[in-house]
Amino acid sequence: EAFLEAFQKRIDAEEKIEPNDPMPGGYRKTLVRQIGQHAHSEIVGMLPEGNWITRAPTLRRKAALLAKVQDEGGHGLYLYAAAETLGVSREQMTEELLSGKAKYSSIFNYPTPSWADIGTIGWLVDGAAIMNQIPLCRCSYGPYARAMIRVCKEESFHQRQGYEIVMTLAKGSPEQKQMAQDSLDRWWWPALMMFGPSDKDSAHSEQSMAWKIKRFTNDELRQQFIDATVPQAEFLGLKVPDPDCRWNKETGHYDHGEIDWDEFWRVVKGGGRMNRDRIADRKKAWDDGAWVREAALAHAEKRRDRMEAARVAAE
Amino acid sequence: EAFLEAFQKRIDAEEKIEPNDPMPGGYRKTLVRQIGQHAHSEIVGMLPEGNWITRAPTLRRKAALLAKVQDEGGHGLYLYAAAETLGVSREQMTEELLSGKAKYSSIFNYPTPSWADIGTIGWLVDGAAIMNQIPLCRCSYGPYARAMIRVCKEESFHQRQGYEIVMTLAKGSPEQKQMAQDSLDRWWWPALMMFGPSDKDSAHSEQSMAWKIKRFTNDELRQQFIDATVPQAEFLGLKVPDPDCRWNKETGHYDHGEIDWDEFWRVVKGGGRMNRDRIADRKKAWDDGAWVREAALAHAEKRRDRMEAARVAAE
Amino acid sequence: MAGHSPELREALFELLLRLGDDCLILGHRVSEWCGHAPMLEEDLALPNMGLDLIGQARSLYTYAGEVEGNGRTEDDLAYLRNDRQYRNLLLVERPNGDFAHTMLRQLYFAAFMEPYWRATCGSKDETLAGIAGKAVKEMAYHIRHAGQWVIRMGDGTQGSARRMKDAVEELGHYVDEMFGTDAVTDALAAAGIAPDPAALRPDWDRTIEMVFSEANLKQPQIAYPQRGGRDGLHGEDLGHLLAELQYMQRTYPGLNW
Amino acid sequence: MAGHSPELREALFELLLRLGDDCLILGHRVSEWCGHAPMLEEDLALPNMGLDLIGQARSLYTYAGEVEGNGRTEDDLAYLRNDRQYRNLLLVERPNGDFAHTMLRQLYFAAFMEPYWRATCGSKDETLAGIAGKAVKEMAYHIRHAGQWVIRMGDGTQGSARRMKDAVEELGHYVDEMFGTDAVTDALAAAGIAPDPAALRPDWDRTIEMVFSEANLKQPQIAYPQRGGRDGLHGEDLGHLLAELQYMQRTYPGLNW
Repeated sequence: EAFLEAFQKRIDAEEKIEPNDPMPGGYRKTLVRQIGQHAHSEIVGMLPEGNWITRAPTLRRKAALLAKVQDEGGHGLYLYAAAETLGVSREQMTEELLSGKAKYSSIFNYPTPSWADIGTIGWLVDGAAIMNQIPLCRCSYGPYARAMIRVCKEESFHQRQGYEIVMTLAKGSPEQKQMAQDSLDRWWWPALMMFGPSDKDSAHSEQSMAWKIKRFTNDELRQQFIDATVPQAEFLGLKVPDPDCRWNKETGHYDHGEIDWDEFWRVVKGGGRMNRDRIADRKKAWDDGAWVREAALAHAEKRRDRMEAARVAAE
Repeated sequence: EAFLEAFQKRIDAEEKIEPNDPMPGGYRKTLVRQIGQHAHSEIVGMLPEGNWITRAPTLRRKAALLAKVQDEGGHGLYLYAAAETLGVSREQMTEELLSGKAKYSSIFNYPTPSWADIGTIGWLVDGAAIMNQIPLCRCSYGPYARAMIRVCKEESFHQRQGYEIVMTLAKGSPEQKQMAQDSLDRWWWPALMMFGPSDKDSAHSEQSMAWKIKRFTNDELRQQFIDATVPQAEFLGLKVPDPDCRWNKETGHYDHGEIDWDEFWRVVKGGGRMNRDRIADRKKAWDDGAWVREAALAHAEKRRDRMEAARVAAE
Repeated sequence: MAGHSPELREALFELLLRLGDDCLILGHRVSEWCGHAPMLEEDLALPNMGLDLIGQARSLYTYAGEVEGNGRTEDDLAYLRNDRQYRNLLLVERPNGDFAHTMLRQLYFAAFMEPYWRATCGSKDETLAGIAGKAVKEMAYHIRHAGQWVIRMGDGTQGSARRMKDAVEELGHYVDEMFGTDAVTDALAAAGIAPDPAALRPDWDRTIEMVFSEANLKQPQIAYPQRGGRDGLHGEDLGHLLAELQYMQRTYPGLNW
Repeated sequence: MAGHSPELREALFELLLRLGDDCLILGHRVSEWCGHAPMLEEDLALPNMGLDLIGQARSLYTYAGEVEGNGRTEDDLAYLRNDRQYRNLLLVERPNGDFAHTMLRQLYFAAFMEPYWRATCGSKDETLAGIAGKAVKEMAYHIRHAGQWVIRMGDGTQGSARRMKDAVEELGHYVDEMFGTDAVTDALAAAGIAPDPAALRPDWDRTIEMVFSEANLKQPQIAYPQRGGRDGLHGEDLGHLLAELQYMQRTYPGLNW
């Protein structure tokens, strides 16, 4: 009781909670779940974009895409490290991902059939991720907040790069423009779903807000994203696939149509286009790599033994 | 002694030797080696052409190539069956192929980097094979001779088809013509080597001639091939890559330049461009397929047991 | 085709593309096994099935080109459309996986197409009826051949049974799409040109049930069946397949081969 | 490049293509691992090496285009040449195989290119010297990274040691080609523009020996080393790689991306 109150006071005073600080079980659990999910999203997120590395249309784009996918791996690494400060190992988290117990962002369960998707993912998906993540830079848990600062900086670079790809297509040949529009049509709604269920249906929101793990509601962030993105689409000469999307002078925001929450839950529950392929890919990488990880361990042990033997001999 | 003489008499009388007839050990051994080698050549020969099935430039060509590669598998099947009449199983022969103990035609150790190679293989490689095989239709060993009749019929169809592909290229755009010439440049000499070493260096020839397993010498067949093929190249407007190749009025044949026998032996001994890849491919197919073959056997046994049980129950 | 209304012609063109794409993509997948099959008999059987399918694709595309009336050939339709324009079922574009996956995919498709073509033999469109007459026999062979393998592997060793079960689990997600209906199938069914796919489900179930009962397999419950191929919404594998399939025509456009 | 004779320019153009193709193809191969590496650290390290190589390829192609003087860009050179026009070493086009193959291939190439670039830092061609100055540090990192892995796997478990040995056996066939010389390398060596590849063998042997002694590996005797890449005579894998690499440019020629 008293502990919870004192903890909440620290939070309210915007003090950072650090790994060795006492914290309520629920706080730790929420963070582990959220950071793990976030880390997994970075890792699984390498796959849809990785799909185009071997087919990127120019060397410049190929290099940029490779660098981007590498950055995502890097984000995964910081985030796993942040989760490890809460006492959960990377192996454990990986197994939870592969068994389907841990989730990752559903957006990565959509396929990337066209090059334009590489632009759209940068523009919309990284754009939405940034909206979600900027407040996390002030998250009450120190290691997470610090990881997010670094992540956000890179994500906004990716977002601009993605937008630039889409712009090149939108200003290109008719078939390129068509590619860009088709891609926007496919990704728009899934991007809006990235902010999670409507506030009225969101399970974890309230407590997370109190703990300052979260600072805005799902619907607030979604609205921010729409307000920022619709003018960008207009500037490109592309149409957001929502007939109800229009500027509302009274609210000072863009209205939007109803989100298909059945689709959202279907994908969350494993019924999306690529859920099984994504996990199968990660599982194959993990299983095929087992002998490599074992070899590295075995070698490290041999080295340690040899150094130990040398030390003993020297004494 | 007497047996060998009687056997030779049958051979000289052009009688066919059949599976259950007595035959000298050397005769059997020579045939097993030759038929096995021939069967393996058909099987390995599926790979260089198979390389273009997924990339054939039209649906008509794709279908024809698929049919051709299938025919080659079929030839392999007849030939393994002919070898089995001599008491050697397909498994045994396959293992000899995969271990490198048994040989196959060295021509298949050259790669097929271009679509034109599909035409050239039909034209030159099947053309050379036919030259080699037509006399085998009269081979003294009945099952082999009968297999060869069927094989030869299909091979000449393939040869015409290959020639037609090369003709289409030779009459096509400059880059297509260039593709055809480049392919001829790469395959000409290896095709000449298909007839084996010069008569003076050929190890197995004499006895094989006496046993009527062979009816012409390597050099005779090679000359026949050159005489048939050079005019075809000329008709296509392509140049055989041999500056010494010209019509010799006195001999009534085309002269040809020196064959690079070092290259020949290098490839025979495993040093060709594709030797290791070919065997690795076959080995992978064989190893990956082990569980399928085991399942088929296991199922056949279960069925037999069930039928047996049903029979017993009915009695 | 003579006498069809413009709307019906459009629907027929769309149907021919769908069927042609199914045949071409599955034929292509099957042909990838060439020279790599588990035994020599299958190095013959797989290309054989591939040939049947590519032959059907050729007839369907050629007729599609005629129905469309813009002079497109079978090769134009096969080689010059992109991923989003392909109309094939998701089932047929699935990677080969192991031999269990390949044979089950073949069985699933053939068990659908055999009754499909059988019904189409009585089509009011004579050209389509002609294509169906040949194809129905081929599909019956595919059912027999693939069905026998599903039985052998399902009722073979422990390992093969596990692989068969994995294949059933995996490919189950792509079954429902075969029976999907829309304005195109409705119009053609009403006009007596092509069967209503949904009506073929009992036939398909019967075939699969027969095979599965011998193979010790059960059809899984699928919570979220996958669709999208008919609208050009494909998985990520198709693009790579097309990069191979189309490379020559894309690199050297407009030549004779 | 100013001041080079026409013959020297031609040789330099050819050399730049060779080096550019080596970097692009190996970079492409390495990038195929992306998202599929045995551990997250390698999901970072492999793209990192791929990036180094693709960056080098871009500089080399761009300069090649300038030397040629026909206005060809880096993308023209990468995307619009076919298999027979590619000049890369056979080593770099070999399929990834397992992690042992991939790391050994990387070590072999980097152990050649590190002294190559080191020598090139003093090239009379300033542009090339500039490219070398950056690349030499990258290749030193590749040697360290790949070398450590070769040691870990060679001196790891029994299984990993067997895989490392297989890789050594397999890739040994493609080593000699790196040190091959011809009129092009002779002319450029004589002009002080690029090193004589044959002269780098002792350096390479020293690096490999150092790694192999810790990795319990031995260099195999190779009876028939393979060559041909420099003359555009490639194995069958390169064509499939190019079908992917070039698909977009071949399908949509002449557009900006």
